[in-house]
Amino acid sequence: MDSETTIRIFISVVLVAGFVFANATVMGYLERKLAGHFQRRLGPMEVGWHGILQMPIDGIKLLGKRMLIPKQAEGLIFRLAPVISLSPVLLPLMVIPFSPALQVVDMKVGLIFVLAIEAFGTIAVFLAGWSSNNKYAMMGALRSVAQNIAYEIPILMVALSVALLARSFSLREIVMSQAALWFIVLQPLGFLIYMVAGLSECNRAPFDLPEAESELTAGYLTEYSGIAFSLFMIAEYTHMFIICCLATVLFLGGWQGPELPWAEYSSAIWFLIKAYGLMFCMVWVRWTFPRVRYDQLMNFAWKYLIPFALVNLFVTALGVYIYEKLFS
Amino acid sequence: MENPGQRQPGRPVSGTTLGAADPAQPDMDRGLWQPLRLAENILDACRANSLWPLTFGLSCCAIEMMSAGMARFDMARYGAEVFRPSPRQADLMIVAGTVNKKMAPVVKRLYEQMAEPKWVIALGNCAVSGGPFAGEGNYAVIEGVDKLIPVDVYVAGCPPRPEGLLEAIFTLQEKIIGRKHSFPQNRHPQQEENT
Amino acid sequence: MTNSETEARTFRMHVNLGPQHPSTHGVLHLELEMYGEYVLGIDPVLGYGHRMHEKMAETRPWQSFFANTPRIDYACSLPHSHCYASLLEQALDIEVPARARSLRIITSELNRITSHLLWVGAFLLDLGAFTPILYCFDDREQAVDILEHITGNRLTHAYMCAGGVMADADDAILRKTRKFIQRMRGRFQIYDRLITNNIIFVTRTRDIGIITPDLARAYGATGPVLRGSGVPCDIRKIAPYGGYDDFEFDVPLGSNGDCLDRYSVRLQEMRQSLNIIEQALDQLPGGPVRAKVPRKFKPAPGHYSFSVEGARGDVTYWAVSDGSEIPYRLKIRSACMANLSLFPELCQGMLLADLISTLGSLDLVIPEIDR
Amino acid sequence: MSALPDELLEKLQACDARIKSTNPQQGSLLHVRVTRTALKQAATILRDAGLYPVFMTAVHTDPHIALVYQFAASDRPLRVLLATTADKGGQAPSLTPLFPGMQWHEREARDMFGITFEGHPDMRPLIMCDEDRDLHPLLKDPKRLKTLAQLKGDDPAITDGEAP
Repeated sequence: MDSETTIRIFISVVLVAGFVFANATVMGYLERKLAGHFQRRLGPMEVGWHGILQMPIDGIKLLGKRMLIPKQAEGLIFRLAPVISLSPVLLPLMVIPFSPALQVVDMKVGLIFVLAIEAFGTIAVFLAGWSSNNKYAMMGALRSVAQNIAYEIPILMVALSVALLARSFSLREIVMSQAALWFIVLQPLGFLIYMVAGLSECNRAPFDLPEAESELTAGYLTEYSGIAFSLFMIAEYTHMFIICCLATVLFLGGWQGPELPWAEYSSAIWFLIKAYGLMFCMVWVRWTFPRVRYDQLMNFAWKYLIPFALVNLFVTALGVYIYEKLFS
Repeated sequence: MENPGQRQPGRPVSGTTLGAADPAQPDMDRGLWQPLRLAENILDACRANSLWPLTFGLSCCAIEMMSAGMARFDMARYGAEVFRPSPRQADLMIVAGTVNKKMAPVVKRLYEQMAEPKWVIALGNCAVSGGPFAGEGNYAVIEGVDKLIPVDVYVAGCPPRPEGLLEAIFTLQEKIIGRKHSFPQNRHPQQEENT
Repeated sequence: MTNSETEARTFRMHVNLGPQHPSTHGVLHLELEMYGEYVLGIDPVLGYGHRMHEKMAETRPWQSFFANTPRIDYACSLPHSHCYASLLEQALDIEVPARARSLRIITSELNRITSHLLWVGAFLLDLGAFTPILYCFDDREQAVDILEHITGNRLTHAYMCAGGVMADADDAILRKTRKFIQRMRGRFQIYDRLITNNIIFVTRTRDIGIITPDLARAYGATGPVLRGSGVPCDIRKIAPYGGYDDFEFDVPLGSNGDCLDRYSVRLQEMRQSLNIIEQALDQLPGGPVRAKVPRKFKPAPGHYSFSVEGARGDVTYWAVSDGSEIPYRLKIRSACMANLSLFPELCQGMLLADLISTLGSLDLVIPEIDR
Repeated sequence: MSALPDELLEKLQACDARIKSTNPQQGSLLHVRVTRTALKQAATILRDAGLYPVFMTAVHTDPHIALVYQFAASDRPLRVLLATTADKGGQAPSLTPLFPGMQWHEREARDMFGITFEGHPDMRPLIMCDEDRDLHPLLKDPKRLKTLAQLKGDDPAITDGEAP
C-alpha cells in the first residue's frame, strides 16, 4: 500500500467517524422532533432554533455525568461493552458507496464484509447485559442474542438474492447494475423482508425487546449511565443508518437519480435522501406500533420471514438461470 | 432559595452540596481554575437544558406529572422529555406523591443509585410536608421527602397544576445556571430584552 | 427430585418487579419467581401507598372526610365522594334536590371517562406503544377542563357534600359539555384505527389473562374486570342510586374475559357514559343544588352501608356511628384490591410480557388498594 | 344463583342466626348475626347462593372485637352483612378457604386490629411495614371505646355479644 492511499484511507476514516457522530445527532434530533409531531406536540423547542442543539446538549450533559460501575459488575467487560458496540457500526461505513467518488475502499466482497461485521453488535449487547450483573439486563441480553440470530438469516438470504441478480458482492457493482432497473422492482418481497429484519436487527420497535421499557425497565442499558449510555445510543442510531444505507444500495439503486442543481454532489445527495427516507419510516413505525411479545417475535422470524426469504432466493435463482439461458 | 438571577460564586449547587460553597469544591473564579470556568458554564447550561426525569410516580401527583409530559403542557420543549425508567440514566428525580414509611428506604436507595449531578423536585404537598396526611393520627406518612433526601425545588399544590411542574423546572434551571431561562412564548411582549 | 425439578430449582430467578417500575402504575411491588421468561410464583407486596384514610376518618368529624374521598382513588374520585355523600344522606335522611342529583351523575360520568382514557393510554404504554397515551390525554384534558370548571380542581375534585353539590353549573359549562360529547364521539374511530384494529395489539391481548366468571366471583372482582368475563354486574343497573334509574344505558359485556375484552368493555363504557351525560343534560331540572343540612352531623347510633359503581368496580362505604360527631368506624372497600387479589392465581406460568399486559388490563390505582 | 332471599332466610335460620332485613335506599340489605362457630356454615350458604365477597373488616368494641363480612349478589340488589365477634384472644375462623377474595382483607384486619385467623394460608402483614407489624393503629384508645350495646341502634346485627 503506497503512502498516498494510506493517507486517503486515514483521512476518510476520520471523516467517517465524524459523520457517525453527526448522523447520530441528526437522527436523534429527527427522532425527537418527529416523535413530537406524531404525538401532536412540539418536541424540543427551547435550545437553538426549534431545538436544533438539543442532541449535542444531551451528549455534553451525558459526558458530564458520572459513570457508575456497579460493585459486582464485571469491571473490564462492563467498560468494554460500549466500545465493542460502536466498532462494528463504524467499519461497514468504509465500504458503503455514498457516490461514485465517495467510497473509502471498494472491496470485492463488500456485501459479505458488511453483514459479517454487523453481527458484532449482538455480542456487544450481550456482554453489556451479562456483565452488569442485573437481572433485567441479563434478560435483555438473552433476548437480544436470540432475536438477532433469528433475524440475521433472512437478511443474509435476501442479500444473497440481490447479489445473485447483480452477479457480484461488491457494493459498487450492485449499484452499477441497477442503472437500468432498481432491484426493488425485481425484488419487492426481498425489500420488505429486509426492512422488517433490519428493523429487528437494530432492536427498534416494534421489536425492541432487549430494552423493553415497560417489561425490563431499560433492558441491557439498565446499569449504564453517562458516556457509556450515550455510546450505546450512538451505536443504535448508526446501526440504523447502516441498515438503511444497505437497503438503499441493494434495492433503491444507491446514488442513481435524476440530476440535481449541484451537479457534482447530486449522487451523494440522492443517496442520503433515500437513506434518510427509510430512516423516517423506521421512526414512524416506532411511534405507532406496540411491542411484539418475545415468542411471537421468534415465530415471526422462523415461521414466516425465513421461509419467504428462501422462496425469494429460489425464485431469483430460477429467474437468473432462465435469463442466462434465453439472452446469452 | 437564594435570590433568583444572581449567580452564586463557586460550583453550581448540585443535589448534594447545599448552599455554601463547601471547601472541598475548588473556587472556580480564582487562580488555576479560572480557565475551567467557561467549561463549567457550558456543562451547566447543557445540564439545565436536558434534565431527564425518572419515572417515579407515587400517587395523585404522578397523574399531573404525566399530563405535564403530554401534548398540552409538553415538558419536552425544555429537554425534559425522556422519562428514563432506570435511575442510572436519570438526573432529575421528581418525587410525585406521598412517601410513607414503607417507601422511605426505596426512595433513599433510588436517590443513591442516580448518577451525579442529580437534582430532586418535591412535587405536591405530600412530598413537601406530608400534605393532608400530616395530622395527629399520622403513623405511616413521612412528613416531607426532605427528611430523606436533599430537595432542590418544592412545588406546592394538591396536586399542583402541570404548569407548576414546568415552573419548578424553570426554577431548577435557574438554580443550575443562575439565569431565569426565557420562555419565548410566555414572555410579555414589552419585556422582550430584559432577561 | 427428578432432574427437571433440580433443573427448575437451579435456574429459578427471584426478580423484584419493584416499587419503582414503569408498568406498575404507582408503587406496587411484585416479587416474581421466574424460570427464564416464565413466571412461576407471584407475591404482591402492598403498603407502599398506605395513607391511613380509615384512621383519619376516626379522628375528624363526619363532613371533614370529604377532603379524603377524592384522594383515595384519584383517577376516578367523584364516585367515592358520591358514595360517602349518599351514605351520610341515608344516615341523616337528607333529601337531595333533583338538580344536584343530575349534576352528581354528570360529573361522575365525566370522571369515569377521564379515568378510562387514562387507563387506555397507560395500558398501551405497557404494551410498548408510546403514541396512544398522547391522544388519550388530549381528549382527557378536554374533560378535565370541564370538570375543573365545575369543581375547581383538575384531579381531586372536592365537589360533593352531604345534601348536594358545592357549585352550580352555569350554561357555559353545559355548552362546553355538549361540545365535548360531540367531539368525543368522533374520536372513537381514531382509537379504533390506531389501537383496536392494530394487529400487534390484538395478538398481544387476545386470549391473554383469561379471567373465568367463577374465578372473578371467588375473589370478588367487580367492574370492567368482571364484566369483561361476561357477568352483567353493574351497581348502576342492579341497585340504581342517585337517579341512575331514569336514564337508559346498557352494560357492555365481554365474551371470554381476556385483556382484549376488558379493553373493549371500557371503550364501550365510555360511549355509554356519554349517552348518560347527554340524557342528564337534556333533562337537567332547575332549582337549588344543596339541601338544608344540620350544622353538626350526629347520625343515630348504628351502622350504614352504601355502594356505588366506581370506574374500577364496586366501591362500598360502611360506617358505624356511636351517635357522636366523629365516626366510630369507616370501612372503604376499594375495587382494585379485589381485582388485584386474583392476580397471583391468574398469572401462574405466564410469560413476563403477558404478566405485564394482564397487570395493565386490571386498571389498578395502588393507593386505592393500600388506602 | 337462583336462591331467592326467602330461601336464603330459612337456610340462615337453620344456623341460629338473628336476621333483620332492611331496605335502605339501595336494594335490600340483610343483617345476619351469627355465633363464631356458625360463621363458616353461614358463609358456605352464601357462597352456594353465588354471592361475591365485598369486604371483611373489624370494629374495636369493648368486650371483644366485632367482625363484619359483607357479601353481595351480582344479579340482584341483595347485600348480606354477616356479623360475629372474635374471641378474647383475638382469634377467629378464617373464610379464605371458602372465599379466596377474603385473604387480603383478613391480612389487613390482622395489621389493623391484631386478629389472627386460624386456617389462613399466609398470615403475613399486608399493609404495614416490618417495624410496625404490631402497631395495630385502628384499635381505639380506651376513653373512646364503646361497647356493642352503645353502638347497636335498633338492629340485631350488633346486639349482645355472646360467649367469648
